[in-house]
Amino acid sequence: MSQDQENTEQSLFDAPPIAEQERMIEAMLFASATPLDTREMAARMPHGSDPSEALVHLRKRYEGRGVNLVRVGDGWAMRTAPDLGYLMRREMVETRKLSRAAIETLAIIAYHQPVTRAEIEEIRGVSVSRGTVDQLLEMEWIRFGRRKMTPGRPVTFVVTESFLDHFGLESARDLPGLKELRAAGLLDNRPPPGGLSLAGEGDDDEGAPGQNELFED
Amino acid sequence: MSQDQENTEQSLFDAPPIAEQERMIEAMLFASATPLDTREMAARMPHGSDPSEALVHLRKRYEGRGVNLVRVGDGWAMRTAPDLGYLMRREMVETRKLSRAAIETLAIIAYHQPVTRAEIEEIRGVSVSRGTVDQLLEMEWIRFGRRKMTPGRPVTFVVTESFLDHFGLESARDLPGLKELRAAGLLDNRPPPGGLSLAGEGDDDEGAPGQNELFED
Amino acid sequence: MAEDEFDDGARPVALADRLAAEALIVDVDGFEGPLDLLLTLSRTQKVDLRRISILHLARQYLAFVERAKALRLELAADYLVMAAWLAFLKSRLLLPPDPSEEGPSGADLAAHLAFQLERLQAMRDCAARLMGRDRLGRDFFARGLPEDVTRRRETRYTATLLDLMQAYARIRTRDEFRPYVMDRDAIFTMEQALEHLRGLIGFAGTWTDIATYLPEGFTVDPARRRSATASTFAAALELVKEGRAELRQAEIFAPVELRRKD
Repeated sequence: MSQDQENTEQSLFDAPPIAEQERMIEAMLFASATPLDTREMAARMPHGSDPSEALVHLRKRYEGRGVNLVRVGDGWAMRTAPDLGYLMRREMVETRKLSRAAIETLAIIAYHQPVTRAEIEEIRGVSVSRGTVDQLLEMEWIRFGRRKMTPGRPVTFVVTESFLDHFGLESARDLPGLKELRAAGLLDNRPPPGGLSLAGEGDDDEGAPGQNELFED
Repeated sequence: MSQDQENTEQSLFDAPPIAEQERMIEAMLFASATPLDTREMAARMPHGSDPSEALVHLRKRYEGRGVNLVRVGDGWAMRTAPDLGYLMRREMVETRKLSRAAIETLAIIAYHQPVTRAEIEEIRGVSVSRGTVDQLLEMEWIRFGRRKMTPGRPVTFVVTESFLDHFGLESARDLPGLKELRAAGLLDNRPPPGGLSLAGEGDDDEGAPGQNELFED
Repeated sequence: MAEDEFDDGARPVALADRLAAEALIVDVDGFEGPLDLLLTLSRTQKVDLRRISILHLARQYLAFVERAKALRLELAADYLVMAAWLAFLKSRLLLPPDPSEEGPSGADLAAHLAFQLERLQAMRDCAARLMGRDRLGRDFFARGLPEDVTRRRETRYTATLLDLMQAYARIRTRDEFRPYVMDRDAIFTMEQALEHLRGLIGFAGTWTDIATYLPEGFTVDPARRRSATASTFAAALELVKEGRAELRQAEIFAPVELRRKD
């Protein structure tokens, strides 16, 4: 404020001291919704003011602060320091159960990997939407395996390490077979048809062509 | 900054150094158009941060600058220095012109809060129109306070944080002339002698704990 | 507003009072009730409100009401109530106090009225001071470009091993048990087919194989496909019967084709 003193001794029409000009541009830049260029600032300041010089001081003053003076196009604006952006965000993590389509697709991939999309559809009896596969890929629970050596060389899907992590499995081979699932009461408790043996039950895994290829890559 | 030194020597999970906390609250307060209280700030800052301490430093830093850190009720806000208002003509917002009745009602609520409608009418000597109260409520300058413990349990009105913000008041205690008015007994709830009342409604407050409640919230 | 009119009526001069009263009558709508009027009248006394003569004020007010009556002006009831009360107060103030009389003395009542006037004036002064303060958006400003706190919603999907195994079991056992339960999963009923076709027929401008109308989920499994084919065919016949569609088949075993009938 000693600068003020000096100034008042000069003519009334002199430009305000630079410290005062700095205050002015600080207030204007703070209150403005858009960046201001030096011409606009000068037009609003007392005659003889030099916003460019004041800007140099102000920029220095805000160096390393929580808010910085930045150049935006031809203008200047105050902006939150980039490293503090996280304070302006409130993250909300929401856990949601995986959809039935997704969990079924995932289960088929886990039990039959490597498996093509056509095979998944064949097993589920319905087509598999792109979104379902994308979701599982994005969650990094499945990934692309090697292409099948069949006509069209379709891509295959396999489960990932993070899938095993999430489900607490050492390997996909540890997944219980149908027989075990039934023994554990995990199957729908529809009674098996009297006398009729459950064709193919439990064999699924053994005989499946996929099983040998499991984790080959 | 010696405090920083101390801090970094402690565990990684300690609060950030105070200088860093100051940057954080600076960024948050700059980014917000409305006042933030310390609880809101702390919730967004790393665990263990103490916005109150950082606020003391920040307030000092902005003393005499073009933008100041001001206290608004329980909150804090950055506001341009009042002497620079002329530079911001472009940002000026046209406030709706308030009627004389609205202005007086507002003043009575501010100085007598918490105050019932009957008390306002007693002071003004006329009934308070619904529109006047609605307008003040809509502008968010007043809100309902708690009910009075008098017969009928009438609702009371109090002024809001936006009221304080708008008029640049730290708290309702800083209302101009409040102390003098109180000393002169003009904020007393003085029942008319012999229960006679001009407005006829002044009896509501008789025996009310009224003035003791002043500014309790 | 009426203040100027009182400037020359220095002391209680009856004439000046009457002139003032007339001026006030013209403005009666401009007053916010009797208390406001009393406050305005009190300004003629040019003294501190604390030393105001309530007796004189009562006289002024009553003169005002008399003038209003003489001019046949309608005065709101509260003005008349105040007039009656002030007349009562005036008599109390003028007569020597009667010790046997109950209730507050004239002096007490006058003091309270003076208090009310002073309090109202104080509130008006406060209102003026308040409105004269530096104000947000006029004298000082908030951040012009506030950055709102953005709420980013992140969804994390979960499933348990049990979910996974049950899902697999569900798929693998679905076909096995079908013959033994009243499971209508594989049946696409005529009603369903009709509803399905009605929803699609609007788009069938050209001849289209009815096989392409089979619903999703009924095209792979042979049993389901069979059911859906039959019901879709029957539904197509129904639409033809309703006159909404046409059917054709080029030769035996050729695709049956359906088209919207306009």
